[in-house]
Amino acid sequence: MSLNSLLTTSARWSRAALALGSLALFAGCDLNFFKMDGPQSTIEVAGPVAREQLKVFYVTCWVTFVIFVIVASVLAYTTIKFKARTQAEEEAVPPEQGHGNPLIELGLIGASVLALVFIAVPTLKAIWYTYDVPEADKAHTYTVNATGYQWWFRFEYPNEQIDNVGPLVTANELVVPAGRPVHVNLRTNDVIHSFWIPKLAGKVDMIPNRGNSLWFKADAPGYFWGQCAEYCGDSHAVMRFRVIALEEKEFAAWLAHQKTAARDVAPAAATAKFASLQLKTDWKKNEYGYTGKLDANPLQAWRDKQQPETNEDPALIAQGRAKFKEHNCVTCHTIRGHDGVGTTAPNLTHIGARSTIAGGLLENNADQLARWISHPDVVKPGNHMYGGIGAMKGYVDKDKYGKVLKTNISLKPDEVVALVAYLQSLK
Amino acid sequence: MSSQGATATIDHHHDHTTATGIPNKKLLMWAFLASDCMFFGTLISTHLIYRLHPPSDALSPKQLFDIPLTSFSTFILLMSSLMMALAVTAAQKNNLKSMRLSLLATIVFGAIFLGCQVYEFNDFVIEKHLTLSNSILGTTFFTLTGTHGTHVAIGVLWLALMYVRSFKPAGDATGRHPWISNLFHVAALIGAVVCTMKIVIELVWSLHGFNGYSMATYASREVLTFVGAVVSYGLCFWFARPSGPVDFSEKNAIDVESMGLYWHFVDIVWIVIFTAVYLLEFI
Amino acid sequence: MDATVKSSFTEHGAAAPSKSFVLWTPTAKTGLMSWLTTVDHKKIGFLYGVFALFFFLVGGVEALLIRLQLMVPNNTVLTAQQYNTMFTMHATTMIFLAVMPMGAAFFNFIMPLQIGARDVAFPRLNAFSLWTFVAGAIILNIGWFSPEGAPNGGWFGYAPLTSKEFIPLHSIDFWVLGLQLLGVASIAAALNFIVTIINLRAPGMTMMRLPVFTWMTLITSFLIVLSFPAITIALVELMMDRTFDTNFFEVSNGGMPILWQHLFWVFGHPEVYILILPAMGIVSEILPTFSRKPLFGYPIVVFSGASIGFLGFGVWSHHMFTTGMGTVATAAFAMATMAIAVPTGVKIFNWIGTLWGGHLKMRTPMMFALGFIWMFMIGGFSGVMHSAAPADAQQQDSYFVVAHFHYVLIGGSIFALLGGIHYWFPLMFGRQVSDFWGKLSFWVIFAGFNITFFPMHFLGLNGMPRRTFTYDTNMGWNTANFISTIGALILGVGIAVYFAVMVYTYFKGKKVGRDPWDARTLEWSLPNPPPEYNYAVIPTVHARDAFWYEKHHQEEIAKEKAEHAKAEDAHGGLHMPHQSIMPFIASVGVLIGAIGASYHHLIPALIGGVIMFIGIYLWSLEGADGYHLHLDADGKPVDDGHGKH
Amino acid sequence: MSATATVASAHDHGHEESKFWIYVQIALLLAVITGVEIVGVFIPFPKWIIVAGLVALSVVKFMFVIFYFMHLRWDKPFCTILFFIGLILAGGTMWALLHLFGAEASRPVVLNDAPAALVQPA
Ligand code: HEA
Ligand code: HEA
Ligand code: HEC
Ligand code: CUA
Ligand SMILES: [Cu+2]
Repeated sequence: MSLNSLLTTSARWSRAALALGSLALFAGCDLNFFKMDGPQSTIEVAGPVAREQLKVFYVTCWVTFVIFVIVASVLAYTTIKFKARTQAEEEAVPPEQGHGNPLIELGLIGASVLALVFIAVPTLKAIWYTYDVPEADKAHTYTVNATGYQWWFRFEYPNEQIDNVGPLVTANELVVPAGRPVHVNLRTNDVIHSFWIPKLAGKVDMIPNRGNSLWFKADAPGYFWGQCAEYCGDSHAVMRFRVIALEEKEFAAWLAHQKTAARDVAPAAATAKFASLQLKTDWKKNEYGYTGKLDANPLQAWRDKQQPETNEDPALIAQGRAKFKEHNCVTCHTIRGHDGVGTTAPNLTHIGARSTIAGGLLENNADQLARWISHPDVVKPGNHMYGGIGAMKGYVDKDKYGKVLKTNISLKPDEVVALVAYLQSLK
Repeated sequence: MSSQGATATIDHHHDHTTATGIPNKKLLMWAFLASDCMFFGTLISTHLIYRLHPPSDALSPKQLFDIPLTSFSTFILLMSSLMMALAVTAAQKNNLKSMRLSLLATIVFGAIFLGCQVYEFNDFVIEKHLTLSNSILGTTFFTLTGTHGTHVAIGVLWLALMYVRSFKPAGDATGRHPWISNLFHVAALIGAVVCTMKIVIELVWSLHGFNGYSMATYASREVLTFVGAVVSYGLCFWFARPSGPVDFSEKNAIDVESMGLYWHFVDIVWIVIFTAVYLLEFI
Repeated sequence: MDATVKSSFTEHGAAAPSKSFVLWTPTAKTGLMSWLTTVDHKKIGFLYGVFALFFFLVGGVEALLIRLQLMVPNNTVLTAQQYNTMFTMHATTMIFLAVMPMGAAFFNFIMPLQIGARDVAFPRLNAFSLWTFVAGAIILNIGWFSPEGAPNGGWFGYAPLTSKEFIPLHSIDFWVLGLQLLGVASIAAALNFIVTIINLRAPGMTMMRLPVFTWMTLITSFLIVLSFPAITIALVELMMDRTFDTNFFEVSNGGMPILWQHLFWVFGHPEVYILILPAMGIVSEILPTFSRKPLFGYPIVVFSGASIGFLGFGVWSHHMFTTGMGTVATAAFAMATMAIAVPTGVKIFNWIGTLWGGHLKMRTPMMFALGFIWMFMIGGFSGVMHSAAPADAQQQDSYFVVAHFHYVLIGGSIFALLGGIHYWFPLMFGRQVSDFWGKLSFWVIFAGFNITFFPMHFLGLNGMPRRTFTYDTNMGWNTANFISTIGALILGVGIAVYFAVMVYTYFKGKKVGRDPWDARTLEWSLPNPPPEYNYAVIPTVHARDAFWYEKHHQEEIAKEKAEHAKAEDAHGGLHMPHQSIMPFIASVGVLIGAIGASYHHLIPALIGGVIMFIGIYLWSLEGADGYHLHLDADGKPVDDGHGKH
Repeated sequence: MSATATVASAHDHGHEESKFWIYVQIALLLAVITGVEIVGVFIPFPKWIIVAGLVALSVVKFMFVIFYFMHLRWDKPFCTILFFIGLILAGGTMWALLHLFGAEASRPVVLNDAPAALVQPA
């Protein structure tokens, strides 16, 4: 049995070594493991709702941590103290066959209940606080409607009516006023989705036949990552969105611009200059869709997007617009003021002014746009731009098992270029 | 309990030596019924939830339900419970004749209940255009009452098997079972019950003037059923002819009793359904 | 100590087609038929165990594929569809085909021995449960071999994603029918255990003397019996929607998909206690044995087990904190959930109380039991963090949840089950696992497990959603995911070592005699492996730790046994139930019927139903027959008369 | 085993003779209660009274069947306990489900213009 005891002692040491070793390993990597400061951090929050939720989390964390330290110390002490170390100890006369002690039990039950009260009180307070905008703030709450689709989000601004059209509709990027409570009505068009902006508020689900809502407030202008948080089919993982909080004035300006129809670039008389854009085509599956620029300062990147591109090619853009009609894009998409009546897909009226496309999966630039429209199926498995929606289902040929055999969106490389130029011009 | 008083020939591997004194089969059945409470509890909940929150274009069940008919079938089911209870007592007293009669009565009442349900479903689907798939009401109503009906049907089958079981000849030293003739007996019994049900239903149907039936067309259409009825009744009587001693006694009472528990439970589920699904719609 | 019965006479003179009980040696292959027809709870338990371990490895391989895909950002090991299938099947397999049947294996094998019974109350029903479980497992996995694909709706299959509109393939039907069969099997088995524990206790084995493992078996069985009907109904509704176009979850006709969530979790939360209570029972056996002390506060441990079970029915909506239930309902479920921490804590405290003052023998089972306490405690604490609904709004459907439930499921259930295998291995097979290799596998598993799942807490708080087949490199999740995958590989090595050692020991391990651990409960009074009839003489129980008492009152017990033996022989010997193929046939019918139903074909479904009916009918005709066994001085059966009555 | 062994019924509770009449009386009672229920729903009382009355009457019927027809009254109390565990849990679950769906926050969206609810859960 000496081998045995060797093992147990060595086990203890090796555990320590392992812990140290893994620390060293982290030192080699970036230390974000513990920092939890990613763009979807629930720890570095940026609004009162998320902050309240974080506070509750810290309470639970501390209470359970203290209990853990106490219970674990007793357990560790017991294990070490009463361990039989030798054969003789193991085979000694058995200890007293005691059966328990009701007083200790009652005391511990009482202590546990008390600990739970510490958690329960802030929990209850926060349940009511996070449920709805506080009375005092209600008056200047801003309301938007969000609808989940497989696998993108549609945003509607019920207060911003456009003449003869209805409310302003955008997709995948929710622009809101900073410093003001925002009330979001959550609906879904198909299956269950969940609306989650970690830095601003915990998630609430979008459930068919159910009128959910949530509220949040951004402390200051900023750019926030959002994510669908309920499994909703093939591309659930890449059903993302962005929230951009703007100062009141900038927000108003943004609204005003969004309400205008799609931008026209004066068509030049020039003939087609296909392929004047140099586009990357050798994308790997799941390849990262961002450049460092957006990561560095996303809000600035977003603001830059509001400006027209330099070196626009009006002829190419006109070509693109024609292709957009020709390739049936119009049946699903709307470009208000240009063409298209579709409501089953993101509204593209101001697509050029968004920082991301395809549900926040890719950065909105020429390369990624081309990547998306030439191979939506690879970028977002199963997605309905490729596979067809509702009445458009017949638009693709599928086999019995749902595999797409042939799709109607098969664009030639030069057509892709034109479409990209056109979409980019839609600021 | 006790096996002391017994001689060496006692079959002590039956259930009378349990730690609680409750026979195993009875305990099994009660535990199963506890489980079935959850089963019907959630199913009834589903129906009630959708009745409490119907879509705006929902049908009103008031126009569908035929309270006299349902009251009648409720009454029938209650009476079947009475018969079942009597059958159990008879079995415990080893009163074979009385037990068989009570079982038969239970079967018949169960069958009438099922007949009413078939009639009701037919009526809803054909006359009132409520189907399983055309509305949430149809969905939950048919699923709930259909599931209950399935329970009743299983009960009737079980009763029939038990009835036939009570004819098993005694003293078969080879241990062989007359299972083929048993099956025929069961089939004859079921056939008799189904034919009778069909005749009665169609009779009511034609009297009601549904589908423009007249008595004449009724009779001509039901010839086959009549023949079937005669044959199966004949077979039933033949199988039930008096013969030698049988291998069925009060030691089998526990089987009858646990079957009875099941049957009564199906009955009380109907008590709940009758109130919650039917009557509450009318206030 | 061997109390045996002298065969004096038999009134049924029939010759005996005597077959010795040869389950445990490699020559045990008395043919396939002996397995298909067995009604012996030990053989059935063994089969449950074999199937469960097989599926544990399958589920583990699926988990490793998941981890490989997530090792680095933007990875392409699996496609999205494959990944989604993988986590659905990983969870379904682990929960329904690994942990639950592993529990059932112990229930079957150990529980009747612990209460001094010769078998379960309904041996053929027991066989039916086993084979129906196998049928369910087959249907769940059939999709791998079909172009329809394996199920991919997530393990809780939320409507309406699982409706025909969104997943038209039959993969979901396999899932529905598979779970349905597993439910039938589980309920049948649980009813059997309830009756067995209540009714087949040996004389003197009062309820408050039952070993804690048996108590937890009883409570788990109640949970199964009472919670499975909810999912049965939910699955029926989904099946109706898919097969007959009904509207339970069809929004356009007023269906409410949220109903599915309620029905699922009404089942689902009790289900997680179904997974943990057997584990707690096992730990409550191991700790006293290796501390050489009785369990501290036995009545309170039992009672808290029961209250966990009971409270477990009132907390289901804590899985739905983000579904917008409104303030009052959310608060109520949050409070109820927190309340469960109290009885669970009581158990932890009592386990520590058991250790306190003991002579702790640090053998492999004890290591797993101690590891269980540590890991389960951590998992429980993250559970409590979830129960604070506002905090959960951030954690729900993030890797924080994944961390929580793997801590309770692996650190809890799996650790205890692996420990239980070590603990009862000598009893089951008469051989003992080498302590060195046992501990080695424990430490590798322990380390690998923590390396895999501890970082997931950070991932979750850092916003990583679960069920995502890919993630971007800029999210700050790379390091933790990488570490986690390395951990999973270590864990895999640990498990591989564990099983290699088990297999080795089964064939070549050190042989040990009766009661190698100096244990306390009745099953250890049997020779190992236990004979077919378990107890030559039904024991009489005088105290809570019945065998410990026996060991310390040997003379008195020996006298008592001799008397009982005589009485029993006078009654015609030991009664044994006949084997039967009917349960197997009925299950085959169920399998055929369910496959037909999952393809929405009526005819095969009906054929299956008819086969099932025939099986059950013939089974009922067989009656509760059996034969009698007489033992010689060594406890060997000398002559089994065919005692038909 | 032998059909002649009629002595010593295991169920001899001394109620044998009277049971037949007990059963018949209960069956009559159940029928009467059912009749009262059927008539009751058409009486123009306030809704809650009728609902309460119906529930009470059904419970009475339920109890009569389980305690007499199903023998609980004469059996070991454990059977009663066993069944009531299921019954109470099922009742509690039903109650909770109906409330959860009745809560303001849980109304389905298409329901806003729906007719008044059929029964108010308590
Ligand atoms: C073995 C299985 C098991 C067990 C035992 C538990 C135990 C607990 N679980 Fe867990 N849980 C799961 C398996 C399990 N869970 C699974 C599989 C899921 C995810 C399902 C899915 O979505 O896929 C889940 C999800 C889950 C959620 C939903 C999370 C979400 O999706 O948002 C919640 C929320 O409340 C929760 C809570 C709890 C609590 C409070 C306990 C308690 O029982 C824990 C009690 C234990 C302790 C607290 C530790 C010991 C106690 C003490 C030392 C006493 C003192 C302590 C205090 C006073 C705090 N669990
Ligand atoms: C008891 C239940 C249980 C168990 C034991 C496990 C075990 C493991 N789980 Fe599991 N898991 C769940 C229950 C369980 N899980 C559930 C319920 C979900 C939620 C699913 C959902 O969202 O629907 C989930 C989800 C889940 C995820 C999240 C997926 C996602 O949300 O995207 C991950 C990711 O890391 C994971 C990992 C693991 C790992 C690494 C193990 C490891 O412990 C596995 C260890 C085992 C091995 C490594 C096997 C080793 C075998 C060999 C080496 C031998 C090979 C031999 C042959 C082939 C013969 N699991
Ligand atoms: C069958 C309907 C359909 C057709 C036809 C279609 N799309 Fe789409 N499109 C979609 C859907 C659905 C999405 C959202 C996909 C997602 O993110 O999951 C989408 C997304 C997009 C986006 C990204 C929008 C955003 O806000 O992120 C662009 C750009 C786009 N489509 C361009 C086109 C072009 C160009 C064509 C024609 C060549 C086209 N679409 C044809 C359905 C369609
Ligand atoms: Cu939408 Cu996940
Ligand atoms: Cu839970």
